[in-house]
Amino acid sequence: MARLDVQIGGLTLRNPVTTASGTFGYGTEYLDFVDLGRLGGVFVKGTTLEPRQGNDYPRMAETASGMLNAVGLQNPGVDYFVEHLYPVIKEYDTHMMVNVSGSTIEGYVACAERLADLDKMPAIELNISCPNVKEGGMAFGTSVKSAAEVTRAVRKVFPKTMIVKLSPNVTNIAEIAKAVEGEGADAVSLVNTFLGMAVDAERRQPLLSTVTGGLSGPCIKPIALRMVWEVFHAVNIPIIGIGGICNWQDAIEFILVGATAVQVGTYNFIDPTATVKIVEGINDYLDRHGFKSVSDLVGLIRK
Amino acid sequence: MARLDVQIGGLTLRNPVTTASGTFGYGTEYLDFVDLGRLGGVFVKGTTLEPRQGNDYPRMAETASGMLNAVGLQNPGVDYFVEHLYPVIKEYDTHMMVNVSGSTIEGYVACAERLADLDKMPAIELNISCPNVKEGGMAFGTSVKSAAEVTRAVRKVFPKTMIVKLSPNVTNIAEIAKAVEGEGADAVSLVNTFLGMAVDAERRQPLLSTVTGGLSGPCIKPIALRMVWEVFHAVNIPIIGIGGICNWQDAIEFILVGATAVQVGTYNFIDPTATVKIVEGINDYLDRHGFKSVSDLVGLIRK
Amino acid sequence: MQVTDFIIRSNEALNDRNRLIKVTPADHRHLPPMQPGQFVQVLVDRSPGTFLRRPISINFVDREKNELWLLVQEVGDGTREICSRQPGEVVNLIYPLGNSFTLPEGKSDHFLLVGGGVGTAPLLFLGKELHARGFQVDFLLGGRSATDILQRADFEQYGTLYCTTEDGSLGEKGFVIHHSLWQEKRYDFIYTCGSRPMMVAVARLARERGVPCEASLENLMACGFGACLCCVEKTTRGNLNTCTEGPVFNTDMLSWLD
Amino acid sequence: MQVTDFIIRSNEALNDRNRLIKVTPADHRHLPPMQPGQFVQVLVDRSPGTFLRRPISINFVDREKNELWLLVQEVGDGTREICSRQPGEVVNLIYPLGNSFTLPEGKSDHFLLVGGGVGTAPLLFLGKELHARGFQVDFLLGGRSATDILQRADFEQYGTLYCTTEDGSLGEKGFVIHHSLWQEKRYDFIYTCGSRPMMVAVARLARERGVPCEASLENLMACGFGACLCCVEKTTRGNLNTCTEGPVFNTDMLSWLD
Ligand SMILES: Cc1cc2nc3c(=O)[nH]c(=O)nc-3n(C[C@H](O)[C@H](O)[C@H](O)COP(=O)(O)OP(=O)(O)OC[C@H]3O[C@@H](n4cnc5c(N)ncnc54)[C@H](O)[C@@H]3O)c2cc1C
Ligand SMILES: Cc1cc2nc3c(=O)[nH]c(=O)nc-3n(C[C@H](O)[C@H](O)[C@H](O)COP(=O)(O)OP(=O)(O)OC[C@H]3O[C@@H](n4cnc5c(N)ncnc54)[C@H](O)[C@@H]3O)c2cc1C
Ligand SMILES: Cc1cc2nc3c(=O)[nH]c(=O)nc-3n(C[C@H](O)[C@H](O)[C@H](O)COP(=O)(O)O)c2cc1C
Ligand SMILES: Cc1cc2nc3c(=O)[nH]c(=O)nc-3n(C[C@H](O)[C@H](O)[C@H](O)COP(=O)(O)O)c2cc1C
Ligand code: FES
Ligand code: FES
Repeated sequence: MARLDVQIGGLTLRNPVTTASGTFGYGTEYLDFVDLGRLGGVFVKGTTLEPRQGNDYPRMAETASGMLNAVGLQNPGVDYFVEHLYPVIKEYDTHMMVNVSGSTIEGYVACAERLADLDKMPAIELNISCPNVKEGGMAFGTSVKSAAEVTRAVRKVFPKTMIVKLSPNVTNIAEIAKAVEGEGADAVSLVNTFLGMAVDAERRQPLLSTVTGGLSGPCIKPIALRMVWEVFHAVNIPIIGIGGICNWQDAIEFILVGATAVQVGTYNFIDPTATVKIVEGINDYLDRHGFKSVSDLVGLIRK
Repeated sequence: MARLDVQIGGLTLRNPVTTASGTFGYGTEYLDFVDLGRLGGVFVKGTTLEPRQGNDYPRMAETASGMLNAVGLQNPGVDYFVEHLYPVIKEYDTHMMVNVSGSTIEGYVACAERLADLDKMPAIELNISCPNVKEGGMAFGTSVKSAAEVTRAVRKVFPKTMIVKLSPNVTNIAEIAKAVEGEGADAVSLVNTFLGMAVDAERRQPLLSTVTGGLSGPCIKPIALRMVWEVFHAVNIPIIGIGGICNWQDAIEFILVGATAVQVGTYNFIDPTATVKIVEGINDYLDRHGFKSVSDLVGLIRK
Repeated sequence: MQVTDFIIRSNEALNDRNRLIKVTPADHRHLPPMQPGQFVQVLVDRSPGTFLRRPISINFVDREKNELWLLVQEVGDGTREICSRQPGEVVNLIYPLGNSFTLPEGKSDHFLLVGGGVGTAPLLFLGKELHARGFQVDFLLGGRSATDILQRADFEQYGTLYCTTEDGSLGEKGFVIHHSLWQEKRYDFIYTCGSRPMMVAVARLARERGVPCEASLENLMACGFGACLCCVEKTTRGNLNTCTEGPVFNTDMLSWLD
Repeated sequence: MQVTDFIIRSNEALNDRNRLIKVTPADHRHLPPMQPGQFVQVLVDRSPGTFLRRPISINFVDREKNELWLLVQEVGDGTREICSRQPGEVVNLIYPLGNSFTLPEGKSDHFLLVGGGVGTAPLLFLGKELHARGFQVDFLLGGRSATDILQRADFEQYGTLYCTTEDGSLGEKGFVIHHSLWQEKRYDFIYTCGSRPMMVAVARLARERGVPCEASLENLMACGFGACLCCVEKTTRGNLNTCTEGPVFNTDMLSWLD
């Protein structure tokens, strides 16, 4: 049996398979389906300084091999998280990591500060790429300057592993990855959702209350793979690959183009046991092809 | 029966349904399937100053609800086009328009100049967004400055309708649309393909000879719709909507968010008669909903 | 909650748009406890246009045969694909999902269960459970025409069946909210499932009469088990997940009547 | 070329991975003229993982029954979906596509048709047409085992059948290029279809013997009718579309033997 553990900054994951923020709740929602102890880690729902009610219904539209969402970071706020959710999830036998979202630099910083104190919170993922909140989020992730700024500010208050989650809605994602690497990010995760739109032709109305929303699912995989590949050739920090991963083949593809770990997102809705199957599939693949460690696969596909 | 004709710059199309460059050959390939006289127009294969052999095989990979291509602008060059292809296709009973591609400004200009002389060539589409040629193409379409430059240069030599085809691989497509509008483009068409990648996990190799290629098909529709919608709110010239259009519903969706006409691309491979069905479907829709003209639908979905 | 393969035992057309599909676990294990109002998420893996699962109510649980019944109306690609499955084929379900209609403890209350169209689906199972607890149950089902009122014989096993049809081909002519029953009888609880306008109208009648009312919502869902927050309904307690805190809500909690 | 709905008349398993599917136009019209080597593009509309059509050779044309035969090997989602279609169901084809094997005019030439695996598919139709023109045809078919050599009885109607199997369970043991035939007989034309390594080896033998050789390629295709330029093969005349200038090429044109 090959080694599955991987290193993300100072953090060791038992295997490269983690879950994408906003698609796996707080892990709790999946306890009936998944033994969390078999996952590399869980990225919980995007958390903001203040509680947020999120956007109005409808928040979802199905698209070809994917979906749009406009949840808008509905969450009970970091204080509630620390007091009521953290005590429960810190008992889970995997790394539970928070996706930190915000609309101002101060918001990100204050939220990250609160989380830095938590013993069993080894890492945060800085979400500078949410397309679903008017006031910001994605805006930070679409310019080198603001991506660098927010990374620098949070780096000052969060000494543990800091992963920055990048937006794919940009001309040059490698440039942004380099910028956040320069500001001390321990890793980058990509991609967040693509800004998209869906329309009801018969009623002549948008299908989302917010008109536009974030596209996820297998439809985005080819673009996400390309972006991971580009970033891999631009930075020296580890990459967590995200975008349409449904099975072990997809996960291996992301690893081959440069991801050290992966996140499974939307497909959890279709098969809530997908993550565990992916862990098994990667393990089989390594044995079948005679690899000693999953790390040996990272970036094997070269320019 | 409602009016289907639409206006693109100085050009009147008999209906809003045209075909996307590179997916409809020179029209000739579809004569068995489609009465070209029923289409608004045909955008023929990307044409360059010099003949091009294109990229090596394999040039295609299927993806979820879409495909990647890396044809790389294989074409016999503008001289061959003018001498051998134009005489044939100018007899077709629809607007035959050339997609002008290049890797240098001089190449675009020289190619457009050759085409300007042709009587029955009412318009060209300036392809500043092909992701499949190393030396350029897409590079022009991903910066405001170079998009403006090439538009300005071609505008000087091409007095008839000039449509500029935009790349979706950018942070802010509206900005680029505004820039080419400022340089005298009569219309913009969007989107070209998204830069993507596909990998054979078992063989640990890219599936395309060029590693990356252009993603098209229904998978990209939600992003393309959003981009048309953004551009519609930024410019005053007409928009030709492109991206994953398969049926009349899709076409109506693009029109509702701001497209004056549409191009059907990849789906022609799956149903070569799709274009004609879309014309019929739009016509039925207009009658059913009591619209007098398809123009009345353009941009009906407002911010 | 579990993810389970089922075998299709039968698939019967009830009219031109609705099919009754009976399934049993492929591994022959006993069905787990289920409550009326709960639903399943059906995997749709043979329709290129469909990506997500589709929520379908638990229509009935036949414990003797270890069968689950689904009543499915063909409205789009997903439901059409589900309806095309033949006996012997496999269908994958996540279930049981959601809360349930309130089943009070053994008082002799009168219940009115109001359904429209395929919204009658969860009411059969609900009627059976209420009946089993000794309650008196009236069903009031509406449709456009007699052929739209499904599973009549089944409903009649568990209570008295009243109908309205828009064309008058069965029961009283008109809509459920215009049935003479509303003038004649008093109920302790009213439960409803159907189109939103119908449920809003029923909730309004219930409120006028001061009767507690529960409605089962059919919000769009991505996951069905509380992970995505896509299915929210605005309530007096903020945005709640229809899939976990619903689909059944007391209508006083909803913003419908404001 | 036309886009036509066909009805599946029969779908027979020839072994565990290959099925012979016979179809007839849904509108009962006569099949158009078709040439051996041509292919159809099959619409795959019940597999979420499949987007494009799938190219399948014309295996045989039964003019009396107005039937087209497709021999399909299950290798992935697309071919599996095609193979799952039941008699009575509809399948949509674009056809006939591509060029064809050269059919010389009435000389008394000897032909060798070499096929491997499902690559034997177009050779049956080809053999029949050559036979009908009075040519003498030898078939040399290879597979791993006897069960891989499909449609033997059909082939024997139109020529002499020689086989190789890797396990020796039928004909000579080994690969087609090692069959003793190569030493014993001389041919005027060699036509081949199968895996690329096999065809390259056959082309090499043909060249050694100075015999003209045609091979049918199976390049990846998006459209199948010349519109996308995805299926190109590098030839002495530059990049040519396999779907319109092929799938059959004289092997001297290909870069294989360089
Ligand atoms: C908790 C719950 C229980 C349900 N129980 C049943 C049941 O027992 N039997 C049954 O036939 N249907 C039931 N539905 C509705 C069913 O889920 C939808 O009809 C189905 O998802 C439509 O999928 P489709 O692919 O066929 O249609 P689509 O192509 O997705 O949509 C076709 C049309 O139906 C509308 N639609 C899609 N999804 C829903 C939805 N969830 N609710 C309302 N309208 C929708 C669309 O807006 C569109 O107008 C239930 C829904 C929920 C949320
Ligand atoms: C002109 C032509 C004629 C053909 N005739 C026949 C025939 O008569 N019977 C038959 O069974 N098959 C035939 N094929 C091959 C058939 O088209 C492929 O097997 C099919 O497209 C695979 O689709 P899939 O979805 O099942 O597999 P996928 O999931 O798409 O692929 C599975 C595996 O097959 C490989 N593959 C996919 N497409 C092709 C292809 N076109 N050629 C070679 N390998 C491929 C993939 O690389 C992958 O390794 C023909 C192909 C061509 C181009
Ligand atoms: C319903 C939903 C909610 C999401 N919420 C968040 C979030 O709160 N924070 C975040 O960084 N990403 C969020 N995402 C994005 C995912 O984490 C992931 O980046 C994206 O869905 C692409 O991966 P996938 O294609 O595997 O789903 C959300 C995605 C979905 C579908
Ligand atoms: C095989 C192929 C070749 C293409 N060649 C060109 C081209 O030469 N010039 C161009 O501007 N766009 C080209 N495109 C892009 C299409 O014109 C269109 O912009 C894109 O495919 C998106 O539309 P669709 O999703 O409907 O296919 C090509 C696309 C495909 C699939
Ligand atoms: S459908 Fe996902 S939370 Fe309700
Ligand atoms: S497959 Fe499209 S040109 Fe050959």
